[in-house]
Amino acid sequence: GEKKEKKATTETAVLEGTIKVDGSSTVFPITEAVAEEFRTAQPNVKVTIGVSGTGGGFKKFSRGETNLSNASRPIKDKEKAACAENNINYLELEVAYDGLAVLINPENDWVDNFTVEELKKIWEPAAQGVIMKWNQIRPEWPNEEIHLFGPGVASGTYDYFTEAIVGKSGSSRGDFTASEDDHVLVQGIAGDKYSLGFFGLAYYAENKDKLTLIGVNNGEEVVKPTLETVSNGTYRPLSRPLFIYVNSTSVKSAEVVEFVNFYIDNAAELAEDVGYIPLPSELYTKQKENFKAFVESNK
Amino acid sequence: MEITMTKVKDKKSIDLDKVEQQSSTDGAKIAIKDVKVWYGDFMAIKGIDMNIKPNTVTAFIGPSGCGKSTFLRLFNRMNDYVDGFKMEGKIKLNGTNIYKKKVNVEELRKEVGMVFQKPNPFPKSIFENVAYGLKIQGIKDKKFINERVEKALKQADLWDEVKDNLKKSALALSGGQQQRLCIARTLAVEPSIILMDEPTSALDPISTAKIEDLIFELKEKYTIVIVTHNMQQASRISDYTAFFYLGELIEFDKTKTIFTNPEKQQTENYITGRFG
Amino acid sequence: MEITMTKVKDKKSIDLDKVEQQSSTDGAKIAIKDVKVWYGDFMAIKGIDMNIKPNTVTAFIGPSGCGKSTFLRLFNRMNDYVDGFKMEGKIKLNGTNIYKKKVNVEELRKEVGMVFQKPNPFPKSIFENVAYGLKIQGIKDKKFINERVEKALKQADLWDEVKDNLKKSALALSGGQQQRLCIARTLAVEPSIILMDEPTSALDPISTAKIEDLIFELKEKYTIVIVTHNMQQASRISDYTAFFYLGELIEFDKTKTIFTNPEKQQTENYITGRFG
Amino acid sequence: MRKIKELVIEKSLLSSALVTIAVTFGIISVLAIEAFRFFSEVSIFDFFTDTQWTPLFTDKHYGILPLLSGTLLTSFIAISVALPVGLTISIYLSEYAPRSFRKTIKPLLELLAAVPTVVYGFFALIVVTPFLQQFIPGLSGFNSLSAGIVMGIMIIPFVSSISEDALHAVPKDLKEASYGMGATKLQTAFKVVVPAASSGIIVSIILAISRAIGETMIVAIAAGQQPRLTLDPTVPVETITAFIVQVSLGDVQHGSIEYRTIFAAGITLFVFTFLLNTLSYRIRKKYQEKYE
Amino acid sequence: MNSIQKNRLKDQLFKIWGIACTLFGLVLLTVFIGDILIDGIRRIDWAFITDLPSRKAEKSGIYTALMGSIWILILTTIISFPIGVAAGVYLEEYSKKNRLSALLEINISNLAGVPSIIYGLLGLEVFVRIMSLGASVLAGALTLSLLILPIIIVATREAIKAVPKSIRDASYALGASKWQTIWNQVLPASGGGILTGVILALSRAVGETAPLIVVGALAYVPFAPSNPMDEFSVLPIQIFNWISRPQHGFIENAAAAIIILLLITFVMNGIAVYFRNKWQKKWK
Ligand SMILES: Nc1ncnc2c1ncn2[C@@H]1O[C@H](COP(=O)(O)OP(=O)(O)OP(=O)(O)O)[C@@H](O)[C@H]1O
Ligand SMILES: Nc1ncnc2c1ncn2[C@@H]1O[C@H](COP(=O)(O)OP(=O)(O)OP(=O)(O)O)[C@@H](O)[C@H]1O
Ligand SMILES: [Mg+2]
Ligand SMILES: [Mg+2]
Ligand SMILES: O=P([O-])([O-])[O-]
Repeated sequence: GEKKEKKATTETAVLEGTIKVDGSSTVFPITEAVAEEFRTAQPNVKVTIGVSGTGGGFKKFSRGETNLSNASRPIKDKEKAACAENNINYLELEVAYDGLAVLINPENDWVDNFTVEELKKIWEPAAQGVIMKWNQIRPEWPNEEIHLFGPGVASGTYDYFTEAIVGKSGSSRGDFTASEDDHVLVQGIAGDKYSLGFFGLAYYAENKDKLTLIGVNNGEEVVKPTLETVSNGTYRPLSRPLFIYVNSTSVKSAEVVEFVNFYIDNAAELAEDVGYIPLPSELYTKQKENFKAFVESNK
Repeated sequence: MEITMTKVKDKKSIDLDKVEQQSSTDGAKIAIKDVKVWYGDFMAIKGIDMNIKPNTVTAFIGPSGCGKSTFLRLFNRMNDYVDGFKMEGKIKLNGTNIYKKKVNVEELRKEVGMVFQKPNPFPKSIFENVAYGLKIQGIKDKKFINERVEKALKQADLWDEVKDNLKKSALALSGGQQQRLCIARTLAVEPSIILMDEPTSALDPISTAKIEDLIFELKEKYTIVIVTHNMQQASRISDYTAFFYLGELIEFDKTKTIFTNPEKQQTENYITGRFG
Repeated sequence: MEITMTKVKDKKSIDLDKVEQQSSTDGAKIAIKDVKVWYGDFMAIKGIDMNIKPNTVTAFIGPSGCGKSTFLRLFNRMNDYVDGFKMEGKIKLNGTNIYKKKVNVEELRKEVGMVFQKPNPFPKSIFENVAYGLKIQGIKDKKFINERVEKALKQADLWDEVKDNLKKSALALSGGQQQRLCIARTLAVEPSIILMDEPTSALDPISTAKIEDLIFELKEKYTIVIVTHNMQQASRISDYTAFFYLGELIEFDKTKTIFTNPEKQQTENYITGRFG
Repeated sequence: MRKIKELVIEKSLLSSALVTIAVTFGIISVLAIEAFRFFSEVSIFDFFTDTQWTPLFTDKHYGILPLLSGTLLTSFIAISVALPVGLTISIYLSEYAPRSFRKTIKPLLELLAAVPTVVYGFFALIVVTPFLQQFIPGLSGFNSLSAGIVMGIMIIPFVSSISEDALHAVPKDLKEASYGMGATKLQTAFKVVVPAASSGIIVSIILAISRAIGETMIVAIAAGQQPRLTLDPTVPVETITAFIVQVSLGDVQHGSIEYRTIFAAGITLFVFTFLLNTLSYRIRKKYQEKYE
Repeated sequence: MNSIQKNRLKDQLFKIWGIACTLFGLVLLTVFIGDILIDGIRRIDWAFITDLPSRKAEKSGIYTALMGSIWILILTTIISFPIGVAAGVYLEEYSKKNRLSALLEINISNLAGVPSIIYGLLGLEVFVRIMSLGASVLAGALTLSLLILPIIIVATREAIKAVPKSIRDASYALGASKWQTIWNQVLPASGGGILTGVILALSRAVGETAPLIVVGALAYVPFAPSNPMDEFSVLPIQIFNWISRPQHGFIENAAAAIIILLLITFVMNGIAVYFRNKWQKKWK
């Protein structure tokens, strides 16, 4: 298709090919938005995006099955080792910030905020089969069964939350509704008065009318995650950066390079569009430089 | 006017409607007046008049498909459930038109029993088969039922063969025994008319002979109408014979006359086996 | 030894096996020797010997289920596909045992045609029905096929009624016409024997008479074996009659003898309609 | 020549038929091999006695009971809906309804079984649950009640069609014998026809149960995804099938324990349905012989 | 009231209850379809059919899923039809009553009752992994082919069984071989019935979700497959994906896609019923 006329806005040729992305469901909306906009620029490049969770994504990434991996936490040592084993070199690119939202049903009128300790008490492994009722958290809360919803174990969100709250990544009780699909969580919480759950802020942004966002007491004050509190770091400990990872073999193909550049160029706008917090603009410039160097070194 | 129920214990025939009776033909048990039957668009019975006398055996003969079964089954309204069935004309039982709106069909069928071509015992015990008709009526009296069952089995000439095995499944009986059981089952509700549709055509010669003897005995008390494809059988057991062809009653007369001196050529052709 | 194929164009009977022929009984077209048939465990034919003469009509009579059809269908091995079918004994056609391993069954069936109880035309045109047997053999010659179809339809006395409508569906014909079509279809492959299993039992008197006439004509050229439940028919059209009962051949003789002076009591009982 | 052609044709047809054996063999060996690997890591005793199912978490428990209870609970609710309704329909259609009505209604009812299950899932989640929440205040957004009810509606035709076929197959002369003695349709239906068709009816029920146990999308969408050992129909549960879907939606890498859990769950499901299917086949064979 | 009148009354009451039950399912189906129509019909336009998936509900269409479904349908037909019909013919016309035929019979009856998700597991291990087809259209179609194979076989057998024996007898009696009889008489005569069964089986395949999820069909595939090795999505998975999104826009999309999916299944069922009626008439 290179005979077709060039687009006025870009200097690149019309490209073809397939780009496979998998990984974090938190990052999915950003990548989805980027892919969708990219379609207008490069209609013949096919981008497929899976949502296996950050961990699941890295597994595929380390086997060389995907070009890009969405991640809501940095790569772990174990995953690094897996990549090394398969001779996969990669570059980490930060694309946006996110806050982990703690949510309840709008009909829930007794909760105003949680302390980090309370969240730990609810979610730690020892709570399994023990902390079953609301009034076990604060005695004045109702004597009703508590229904918990959270992302599945392959998700970066789960890793991040358990790390930040329980203290050990991947360690939590097992008797809650765990889904890689955050929409399931939204629905579960929205349909159940005695529910409690957590997931990426963006999914709250899309469902403000169905869910109530709860502030977290970080020891000094009660903070709710917002654009401001996340980017300035006061929403502790539940805010974090989001990443995409790209591997060295992929940047040999022009369409991947084009796509990643497009991604970085548009991340700020699109991230905000789908409910995330953009990085400061100088950070994006830096990412772009890093990427350029990475591409050069892998020519 | 409704056919009122007779107490089950004392056998009586359906109440006669005095007025209508006067117009019915010389004491006929069943009087058929200009009856036509359709199945959908197909006309199966094309206008038949006939009077059947009480305590006689009347045989219906004719080639396959001529409407014998259809006609027979009019007498206890067994065609009612057939899809597309439509009928015109009158059939009077003891002077009462059984196709009147108000007639209670279940009542009628107790009065007019039926025995079918293939023995069709229920997959239950011998006793349950014979008692079925009584239980259906809501009769609970054990002793009464026992008596009735015994009596019916005796009448059907089966009692001696089964009296020690009343609990045995009816399906374990031989074909001939099954057919006699079906007759017993019919007799147990004490009808006054018994319709039989080729009752021996699935049986061996010995069973056939037994049933023919039985019919001969039953004639004393019951009015019997029998469809048969075996002309020798018709000539042996019946008093009157009706020959049907393509939905029409070609000839109806004393059996002797039909077999020795039929009026119509068609009848003769059939009797002598020119077709069928 | 195999039944060798005869050229289709000149009708010939199956080659005789010289040696076996000598032992076969006085020029019988079909010689049956101690034949027994089982369906699973049930013994349907209990050891029958019989010789059928060429260019005669032989009728099989007997009550339902006695094995007439089973026996008839042995002659063209139509029972072969029946589940649980097992047979013992010999059946020689022109001296050749047709139950030998090497016998080509398709070939045999061209030699021994068959007409069934219910007319069973294929759901195709009249022409296609008659031409079917030829096309099956791989014959493509249009002219030849046309001639054969015409000839067969003429022989079956149907040509005049259908010659202008050969493309019409065979299912649109009347029952009698359909049955004659089935006969024509059989004749088209030029067999030497024709088996008929109650060919008129589903037909009206006029069609029946037509087919009986036809059988009479065909006898000149063909050997015909016919099963019938109509004893008058047997006596009208057959030269020989065989009476079967419960899988046994009770009596086999000239038709006249069977109907006027049977040897066995059972035969007489049946002929006179004591049962069946 | 012709003989050879016939033989070649027969053999190739036979090999097509043998594909089905290969499929069964494939299913059993795939499930068995992976399940065997699973049970080399997990004790089979724990599998059947542990009351928790948390194979994806750090504190791993491999007790199938919560998934089983979820499966049986939703199936039980479904059968409680489908059985009375389906049976009544079958009796009505075979004994009462005019033929023309029966002929139009039967394909329409079968349409109920033709609707893709994902659509029923939508129905259960978006329509039935909110509707039931008006009457049952404590009803969770995901629950076994509405999933079970909707599944019951879906399997009505399984019960009604097969039962109706069985009722219909009862020889007409048996019914006529009963009518001939003055029985009403209802009496004939319950005293003669239903008993005579009982094996067919039982087959229909077993097949419906088997179908309910194996049903996936309705429960995956509407019953929740939380393994929970409970008989409470108002709270979220997870069925065996829903668990397989849940895991499949993420990445399942061959050789991982997650991969094996779905096969272990799968073989449990397979064994259940296999037993039910075999039972129904046996019964069906028996009654077919009776009437043939 | 005597016992006969009582019995009659019971009879009437049961009749009413029977009608109520019969209509229960249908009324629910109607309510439900009505509900979906209200939710979704406004969303359906040409763009909805031709649009690629998007993060915005209003811009999102079913193009890729629809194409995926069509690919699946075609490949599944090509694979399952010949095998299924051949197996049906074998079982009905050739197999003798022996161990093998008994085994085949019970085996097929069992396969018909195996939950669809188990076929998914089979496909995952055999097609996706061992045969390395990946989560491709071909792997999906193979999986669904195995799933509907028993249905096609059973339907073929039923149709063949309905061909009167007399037709076969007539053909054999004229010297036709077995295969000639099957090819010239049995198959043409049972064609309508076989077709009915195949269409019904395919309509089942079009609606299947679970096995394809297990095999790995993707939620976000913004292009239609162009060859059998491409990744794909299908309508039911697209619906599943949309249902699980809570925004009302996507629920509307799901309803609209359901309308399309139902339309496809109902049309297929309608065609099947039409063939069945036409074919049944022929043999009455
Ligand atoms: N339920 C039905 N629907 C349509 N047509 C029917 C029905 N029952 C019978 N007929 C037709 O009505 C005609 C008379 O049938 P009927 O059964 O009364 O004949 P029959 O004299 O008893 O024959 P057979 O000796 O074979 O029992 C036949 O042409 C038959 O095809
Ligand atoms: N395919 C079969 N399998 C088992 N038994 C069979 C089969 N065909 C016939 N029979 C039995 O073999 C016996 C002879 O049957 P056959 O059909 O030859 O009798 P028939 O004399 O032709 O009877 P009809 O006059 O009723 O045609 C019967 O008892 C029948 O039940
Ligand atoms: Mg009759
Ligand atoms: Mg016969
Ligand atoms: O972003 P996650 O899907 O890995 O939670």
